[in-house]
Amino acid sequence: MSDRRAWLVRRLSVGVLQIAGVLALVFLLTEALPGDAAVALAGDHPDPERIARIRETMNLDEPAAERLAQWAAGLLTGDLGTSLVSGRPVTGYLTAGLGPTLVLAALTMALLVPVAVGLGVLAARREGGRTDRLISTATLAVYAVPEFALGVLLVVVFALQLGRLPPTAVGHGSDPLAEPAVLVLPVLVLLARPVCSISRLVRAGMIDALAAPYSAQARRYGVPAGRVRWAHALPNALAPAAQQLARTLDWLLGGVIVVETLFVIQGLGTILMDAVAARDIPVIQGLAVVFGTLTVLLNLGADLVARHFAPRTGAAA
Amino acid sequence: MKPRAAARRTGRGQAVLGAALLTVPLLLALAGPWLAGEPGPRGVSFTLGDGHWLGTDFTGRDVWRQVLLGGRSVLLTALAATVLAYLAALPIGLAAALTHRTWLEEALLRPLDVVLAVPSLLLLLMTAALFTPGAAGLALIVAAVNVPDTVRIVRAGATEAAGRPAVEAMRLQGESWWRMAIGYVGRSMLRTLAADAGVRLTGALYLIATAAFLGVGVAPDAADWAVMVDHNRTGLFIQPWAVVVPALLIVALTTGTNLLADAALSARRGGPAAPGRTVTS
Amino acid sequence: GGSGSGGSASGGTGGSGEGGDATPRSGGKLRAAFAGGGAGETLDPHLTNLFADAARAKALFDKLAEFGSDMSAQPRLAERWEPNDALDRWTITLRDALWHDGKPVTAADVLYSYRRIADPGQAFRAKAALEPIDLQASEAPDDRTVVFQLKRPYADFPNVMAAFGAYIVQDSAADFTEPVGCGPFRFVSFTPGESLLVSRFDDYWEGAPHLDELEFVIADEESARINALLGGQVEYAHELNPATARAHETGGRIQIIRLANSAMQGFVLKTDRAPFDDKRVREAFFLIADRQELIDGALSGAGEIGNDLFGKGYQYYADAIPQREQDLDRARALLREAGHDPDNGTGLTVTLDTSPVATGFVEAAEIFKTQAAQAGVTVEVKVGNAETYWSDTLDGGMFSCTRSGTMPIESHISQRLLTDSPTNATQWRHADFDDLYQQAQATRDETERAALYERMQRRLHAEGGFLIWGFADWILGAANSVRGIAGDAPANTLDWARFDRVWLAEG
Amino acid sequence: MNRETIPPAARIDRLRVEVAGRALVDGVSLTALPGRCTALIGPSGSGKSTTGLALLGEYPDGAAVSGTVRVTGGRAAYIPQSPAAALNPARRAGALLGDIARQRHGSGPRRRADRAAAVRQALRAAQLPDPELVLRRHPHQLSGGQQQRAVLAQALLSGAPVVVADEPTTGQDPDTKRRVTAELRTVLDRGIALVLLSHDLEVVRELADEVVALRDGRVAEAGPAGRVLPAVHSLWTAAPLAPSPVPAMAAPPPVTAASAAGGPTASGTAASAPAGPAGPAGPAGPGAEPDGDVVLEAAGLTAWHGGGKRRPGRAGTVTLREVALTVRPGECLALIGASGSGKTTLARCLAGLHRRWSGRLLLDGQPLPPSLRDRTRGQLAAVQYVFQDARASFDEYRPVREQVARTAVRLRGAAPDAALDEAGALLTTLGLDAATAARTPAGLSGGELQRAALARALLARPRVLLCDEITSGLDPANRQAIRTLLTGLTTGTATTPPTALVLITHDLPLAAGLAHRTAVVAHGRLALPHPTHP
Ligand SMILES: Nc1ncnc2c1ncn2[C@@H]1O[C@H](COP(=O)(O)OP(=O)(O)OP(=O)(O)O)[C@@H](O)[C@H]1O
Ligand SMILES: Nc1ncnc2c1ncn2[C@@H]1O[C@H](COP(=O)(O)OP(=O)(O)OP(=O)(O)O)[C@@H](O)[C@H]1O
Ligand SMILES: [Mg+2]
Ligand SMILES: [Mg+2]
Repeated sequence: MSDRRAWLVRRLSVGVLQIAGVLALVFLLTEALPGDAAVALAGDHPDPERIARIRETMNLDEPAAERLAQWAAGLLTGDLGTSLVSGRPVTGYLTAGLGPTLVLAALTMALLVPVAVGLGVLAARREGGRTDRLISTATLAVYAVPEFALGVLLVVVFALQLGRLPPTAVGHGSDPLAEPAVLVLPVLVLLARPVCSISRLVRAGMIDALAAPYSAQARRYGVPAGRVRWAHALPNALAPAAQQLARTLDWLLGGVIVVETLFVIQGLGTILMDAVAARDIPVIQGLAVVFGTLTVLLNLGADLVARHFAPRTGAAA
Repeated sequence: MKPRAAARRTGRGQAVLGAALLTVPLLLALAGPWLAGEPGPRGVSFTLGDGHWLGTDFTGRDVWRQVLLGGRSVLLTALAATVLAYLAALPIGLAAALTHRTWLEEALLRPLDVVLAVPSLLLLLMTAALFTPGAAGLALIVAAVNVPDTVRIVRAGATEAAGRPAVEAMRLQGESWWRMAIGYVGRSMLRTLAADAGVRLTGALYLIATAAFLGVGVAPDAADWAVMVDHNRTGLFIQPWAVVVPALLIVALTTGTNLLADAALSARRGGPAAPGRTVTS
Repeated sequence: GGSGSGGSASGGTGGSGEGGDATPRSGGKLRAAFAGGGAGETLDPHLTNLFADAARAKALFDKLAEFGSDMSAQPRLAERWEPNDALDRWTITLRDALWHDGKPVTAADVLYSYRRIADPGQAFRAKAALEPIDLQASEAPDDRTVVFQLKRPYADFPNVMAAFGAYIVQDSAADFTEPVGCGPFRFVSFTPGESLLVSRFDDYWEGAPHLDELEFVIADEESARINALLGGQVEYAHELNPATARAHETGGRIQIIRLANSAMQGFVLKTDRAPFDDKRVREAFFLIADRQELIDGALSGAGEIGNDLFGKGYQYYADAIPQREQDLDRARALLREAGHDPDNGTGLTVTLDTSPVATGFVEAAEIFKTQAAQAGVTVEVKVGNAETYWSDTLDGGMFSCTRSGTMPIESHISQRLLTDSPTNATQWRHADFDDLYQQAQATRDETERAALYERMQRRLHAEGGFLIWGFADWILGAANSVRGIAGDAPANTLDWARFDRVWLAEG
Repeated sequence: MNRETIPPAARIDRLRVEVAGRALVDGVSLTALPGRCTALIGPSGSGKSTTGLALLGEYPDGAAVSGTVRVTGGRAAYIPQSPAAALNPARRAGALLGDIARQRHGSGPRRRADRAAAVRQALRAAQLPDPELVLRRHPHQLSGGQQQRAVLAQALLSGAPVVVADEPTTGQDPDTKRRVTAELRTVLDRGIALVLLSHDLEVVRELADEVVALRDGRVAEAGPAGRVLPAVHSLWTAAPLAPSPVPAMAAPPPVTAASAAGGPTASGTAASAPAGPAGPAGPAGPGAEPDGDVVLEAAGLTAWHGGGKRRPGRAGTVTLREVALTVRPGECLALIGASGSGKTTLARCLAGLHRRWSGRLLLDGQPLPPSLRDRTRGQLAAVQYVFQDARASFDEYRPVREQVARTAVRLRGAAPDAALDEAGALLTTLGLDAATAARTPAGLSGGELQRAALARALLARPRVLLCDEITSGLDPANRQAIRTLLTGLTTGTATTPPTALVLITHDLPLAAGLAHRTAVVAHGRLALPHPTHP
């Protein structure tokens, strides 16, 4: 539909503005953070003279606006600048962190969608029934357990007691695929919370959709219960879950700091944390470019799903 | 008739389970501060025994006393944050779903998307650096962090209902925006909202704990279940109670709330009456 | 005399686990987990900042001297040193050592390294320590001799050579992506923030290490390090929590090694501003602290109490000064004298800055708060930003948590307690105290110097700005097969992280 | 006939469905025989749908049921009264058809062609001549009549031994209705038992073998069609069953003159497409033409679905082309035309409910904002639309009376209590007692909701009332009552000025009885014949 194409074009062009907005916001935030790279580098030896000298070597004595302008000019030519701390190019940081992050995100998503939707649909099948109560209670309980506690629990049971899985990805942190077993526990921890939030949303939507007359009509015609659920009710229940899914993917791609540190995986989250701690503005800005782009695209995707499953929106008064 | 009754019975089961789960943390949170009494002498951190029947925490305080003290702030701040997030997100999301003006929709949603793209850690650090908010301020911040997400969910859930003929009919009646948006569109996605709010409550709890650790809002030594879980984690292996008890209370609290909400919703089942099915014999 | 000789300090004393019984076995690979600096890490030894940096630098490089377990300088690449009578010109004789590429270590390398560190265009951490050296006037009469000309007499000059980060690199080396060092291990590969692999350097001047290979892996989270150790992914884990140590000490799965006396823990009282410009208030605060409770609560018992003096057990430590005990009555009396009486509404309220920047800080602050309350003092705990905490509390605030790694008492004084010290957090500026220090540095006789140090420390104990309540253990974990880990070397001293002395037992 | 020998396909015996102490049906029995049609007739709200649903084993929420329902051979196919609700809004209209075909023709990929052929066949049988169009569209992209036939296609495809058809011919133009009836005839010929729930005595007469006439949930009359129908017919047409339908706001009809038609359409091509339905195209309305100024005038009205906002573009489907029309106070303009020809679209454009159209719209000579969002309260009140699908236009969570009353509160500034009273009174006039109106829409029958929807629009005291198939679900008596009411509206009273009426209907007698002018909508064009003076 040209309608949709116009919509897409508009959203994408707004998206460019949004990324610019993200960059400006992130720059303001990091500038507003107390201290700068020099102070952070000086650490527990805050000799003012040395800090001043570091500031000079990093060009931090130039006005912030000027630095941003320089950086933005570089960005237009595809140059993301160099790290204040190590002097290495920012692109190197991003590509290094993106690998493990993508692996984790892809694996998690591959499991998350079927598991979360499956549980949600299963729970909605008989609202208030035993399965529903079991799934609801279990997912809610798991959701309320903090990530680190779950991680520690899984490590203790599967790695340290049973000895089945490696407890961390130490030494494989930047290339976890070299030893896929190290990914099992991190992915499990990553799955725990999104499975709950998404399956709850799917369940909520499914209960309403299964109670709707169109589901009743499908049942009347002897369409198998499974098909009624998956093909007839589910499409009506997906829009909020798709939003949540986009958020989850956003979160996964933005780096999942707890899991990365717990299992020693060098993803974008670790890079961001380190960069923030070191006030390494070029690296933070480089990450902001990545996050901004991802978020814009993911939101677009989720909104496409919402539009797709609520086709009447375009027509109603 | 029969299946309805059965559904109602199981719904009641859910309610009972939810209420049971909720009672303990609720009682502790409400009555705890009165039962806590004066602090005793400090012990060695992460030890058991010596008059501390749940052991000591990371600074050698009695865990039981901390548990008694730590429910109220959890309940109030997290609940307030969730409610606030919804108070802001619901009108925005519904307005975006109900409007026809592209510019309005974009103006409402796109800036929020920008906020979404900024890692929340950065946002939190930032607020930690710029403000020294109290509990109320913290609730505001946590709510603010949750608004963009919630808006998107609300809008996604509302889009379909906003296009129904029933809404058209209300417009034709000159019906007020609030009645249309909250009274009808919001009402028809109640279940989705409840599901989202339920998990958001838990998220808010831990966000508050993280914030406390970064020095925002709750004092780092304050008794707060979520803060306890976060701070006592180093002692998980020698003194698990300092983590396990508050964590279980949080689990009970959030699970109970959600189950009760589920039960309440299934009791007054919304939507067009789906004909109950009986077996044709 | 200030001349040191021989490498007697080398070799683990305490030893690890059941170590000591067997003769060292050669071979094997040891993986050691440290907290690291993320993707920004480099192998430039002059940029050494974290423990991981120091351990890696130590494996690849050497300094002229290194601190022994009592913080006295021990000769390393410098075989000998000899001052002139005025103590302002030191002649260093280099050891016969080789770089990993086979070239000998020369005086030119030493001068290059120090000049690189002192480069005004750079900001290397050891620069401040090298400040006493007049590098223009220093020279290399021959390949094995360096003569350092100092700007003023400096009896404890060897401390400078042992300074943190004062490593010797090859002449004109500037790129450290594949560093050539002269340490016990040679570079193999490096992924910043993840791992450094090094292998045995057979021609190491002190004898080849036992291990074939050594890998430093980075795991920032303490639980990740202990889990990796328990799971057999690493054989050595640096920096464990006291709670973790207690959990595994008796289990027998791993060995727990406590490096006592590794980190000073205390509070900074700014002596130049109210209320701490009144020494009665300072003393009252010293008396408020229940040190054992602080150790138990903030350090989970892993440490020993302090006596408001830095460097317990180090060379020149004034252990004749009696241990201070909590005395709330006296504290209250002193406060009343100073005009702070809670009973008439003039109770004292102070803000205590703390931050999650170091373990135990937030806890210590909170514990002190309750202790102070017993003496009628209201302490408001303010949690600050971790990244800027040190710089914020250097001049700002009045009362803050502090800690310090190991360094000689001399360095502690020169860096923190002199009028022109770069990091004088207590704002302790007294000309007579400065004089005492200068006098000590001009004193050649060691006992005389010790007496001067004791005078300084008595003064600090009585009215200084450091409330030093304890010294924390540094806790290591190692697999049971690892032998040769020194058990009595505080962090950052010579025998700490000496992987050339470590070997893997069979089984 | 040999009804003793054939085993019944479905049978209801002394069914009683009671909700909250009120019996919706009480003691209803019926038998459906293979190849025979059993018709359930009765006034709106008499319990037809309740009985029909019982055959599917479905009852209202919280109903207490006694009696027996037996359906041999498994399931019954069901054509619901409100087809829109039975179509999945998120799926294309073909979604369920595919699944039903799968039941019958197997699910393997090799049977795909079979299934597709069966689906097309069913759609054609349901008088949807362009199956591809329907399959690719979402339900909201179909007109009311098309939706109805899409649901009919489901039943035709299922091959169930029993078909329960609840008003299968509502919303169809006479021509289509005839063909649908014929199709149902062939269904019967295939030996399928048909339970027909209908107001349309024509269809009933055509198909029914047995007739069960319900009244207030009880069987009023039952037996062979030949015996029951004549009696019922006379009863229905003679005396209205509902209470005297004189709305509080409308006075008895003094007839005014009908006006001349609005100017010819701009393009002039309108007249070239009078492919309207068979039957009387626009007999003159009763009485003389109304005079006075034009209240509502539309010109050059082109409407499309999808596509651009200002222009249909390539992607848009144009449904109305260059339509021009005028209405004057007291005038009744009937719009007739084949199902899917664009009648609803036209009315929605006028009401400000349709988004994509271009052209000119004037109210009292003043431009009227195209979207109702931009209209003032006065403008909203002036032009009111009664939805074709009454059920979908109600908020399912609030009592009907409350919803109806809101019109008076919002558009006329009435006090809430007064508005409730007014709504109650009007609803009573329309045959909905207080107890009925106090229920949520789920507790009302199709015809009851249709009347409530009319009441909702009437409370605005509109100057132009757009009625979209408002009698399709009503029995003759109720239809008559509404007719009287509408006539009263067009004439006005001392206090209320005459209302202009745009009546969209397939009920040609109704159009003939009410309209001053009748226009035919065909392929998106409006053929506006000159009024014929009696
Ligand atoms: N959103 C849409 N997209 C494309 N086509 C549409 C859409 N909505 C309606 N149509 C088509 O526009 C035409 C006119 O529809 P409309 O509802 O106005 O018909 P109608 O005359 O009211 O028919 P009926 O008598 O069946 O109610 C139909 O052919 C329908 O299929
Ligand atoms: N859930 C319910 N609770 C109470 N009354 C109900 C409920 N559902 C339907 N009714 C009432 O039962 C009566 C019969 O409804 P039903 O839908 O069977 O009528 P119908 O004969 O199909 O009428 P129509 O021709 O208008 O469709 C109506 O008066 C209606 O108001
Ligand atoms: Mg009906
Ligand atoms: Mg229509």
